[in-house]
Amino acid sequence: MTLKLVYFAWVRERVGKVEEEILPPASVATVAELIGWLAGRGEEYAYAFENPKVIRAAIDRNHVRPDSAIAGAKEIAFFPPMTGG
Amino acid sequence: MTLKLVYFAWVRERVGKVEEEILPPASVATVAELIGWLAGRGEEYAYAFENPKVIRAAIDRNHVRPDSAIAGAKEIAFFPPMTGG
Amino acid sequence: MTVRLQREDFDAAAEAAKLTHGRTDIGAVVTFTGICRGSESGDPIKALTLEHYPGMAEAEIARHVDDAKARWPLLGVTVIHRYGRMQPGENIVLVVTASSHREAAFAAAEFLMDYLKTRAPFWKQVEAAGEKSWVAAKDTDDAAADRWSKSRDAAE
Amino acid sequence: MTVRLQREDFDAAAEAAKLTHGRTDIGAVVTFTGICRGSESGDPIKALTLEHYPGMAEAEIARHVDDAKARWPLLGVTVIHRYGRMQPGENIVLVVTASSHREAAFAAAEFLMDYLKTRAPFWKQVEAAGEKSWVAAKDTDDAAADRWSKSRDAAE
Repeated sequence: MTLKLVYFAWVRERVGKVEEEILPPASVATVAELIGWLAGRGEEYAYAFENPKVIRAAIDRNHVRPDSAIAGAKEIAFFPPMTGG
Repeated sequence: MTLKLVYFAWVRERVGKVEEEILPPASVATVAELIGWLAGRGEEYAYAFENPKVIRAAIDRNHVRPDSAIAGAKEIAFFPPMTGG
Repeated sequence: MTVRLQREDFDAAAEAAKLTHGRTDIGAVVTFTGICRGSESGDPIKALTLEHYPGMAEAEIARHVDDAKARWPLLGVTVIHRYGRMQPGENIVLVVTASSHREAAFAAAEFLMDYLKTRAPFWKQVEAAGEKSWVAAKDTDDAAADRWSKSRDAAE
Repeated sequence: MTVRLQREDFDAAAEAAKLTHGRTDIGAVVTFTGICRGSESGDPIKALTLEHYPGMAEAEIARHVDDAKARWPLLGVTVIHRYGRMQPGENIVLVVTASSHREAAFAAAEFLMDYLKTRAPFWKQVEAAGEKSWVAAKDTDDAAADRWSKSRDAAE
């Protein structure tokens, strides 16, 4: 099943895309595993996800942790720690 | 030496005066003693100062405690606990 | 620093604008507006009359603004307290604090409001159902004001 | 409750007036205005660009306003967060809280600002000396936001 990924701030700049549709292998079950899989997709992804600790994620617009399951997700967002206000 | 007394809120209403000049006896040395002396000056004073615990005082526009000396004071104010804001 | 006691209403937005006008070092502005409510302890009220100690009130507030400026890195403070008769819905008091960051602006505004509620020489009288009565001081306000002296002691 | 994300500037006074208009149950209004400063960590900046996650930002803020309303007896809350490019001196964010008493209004405004600084999906990019860089999250902001979950745990 395809999954929509969206990127913000420097994650977006490093990946070089605002969003994309992907089809991860069935073995990728969690957010952390998805990050690991994405990092192997090329130089720009390796750069964007070089330090998974500073990557925040949201599944269908809710903050999630690295060990959250991605099953059933329609949209997953990756971004740096928030700096609003 | 005469001393100016000023009253606020219900202390003013009970005493029935906004301010007055008094000449307390030399034996009256502290704010608490002045309150005690005032309470003996008549019904309205007895009523105003019936509960010294809820009376606040200021000497020359600075908050003071009951045991503060009144020597050198020009203006002493008596009032209930403040309810501004 | 602006400290004013007045009968007239104030314009909170205009006062805040005066603090920030032409500056780019201010990152946070907090305004607190205290308003006359239509009921006091559940009973409807017709009006509030604020009495104050002229001369002392202004000096005391200014001293506390200085105290706030010594505690927090403030870039501007305005305190306006009205006196006289006010009806429900009318403004009573305004505190505006400006700083580079929000922590100082929030803390100073709360500190000044806690002070104004408990130590500034003002007294509120309520008119309700034809009767006038003086508002009693609240223990919760005293406790709120006390927390600042505690934190100061702890810091010393 | 009003939650708005917009490019345009906002009018803090008009937003506060909307909350209080025609009511006499509100005794305290706190407004917090966050402003773009002319320097960041000591270096002069030319402009700030705020990126956000459309759809998520509005829903997340609304959820936190609901949370604030569950914690404190609020009579009105307005949150407006701008996005896009802003120059020093321009408004970034507005939080207005209204309550019968000051404690709730102050606490809720601080809670919402701590949240907006750390958990709302916004990212600040700074333009300085021709270079653009993303603002790093501050540990102090995280600590400020964390205190609310601690106090909640303690209350449970």
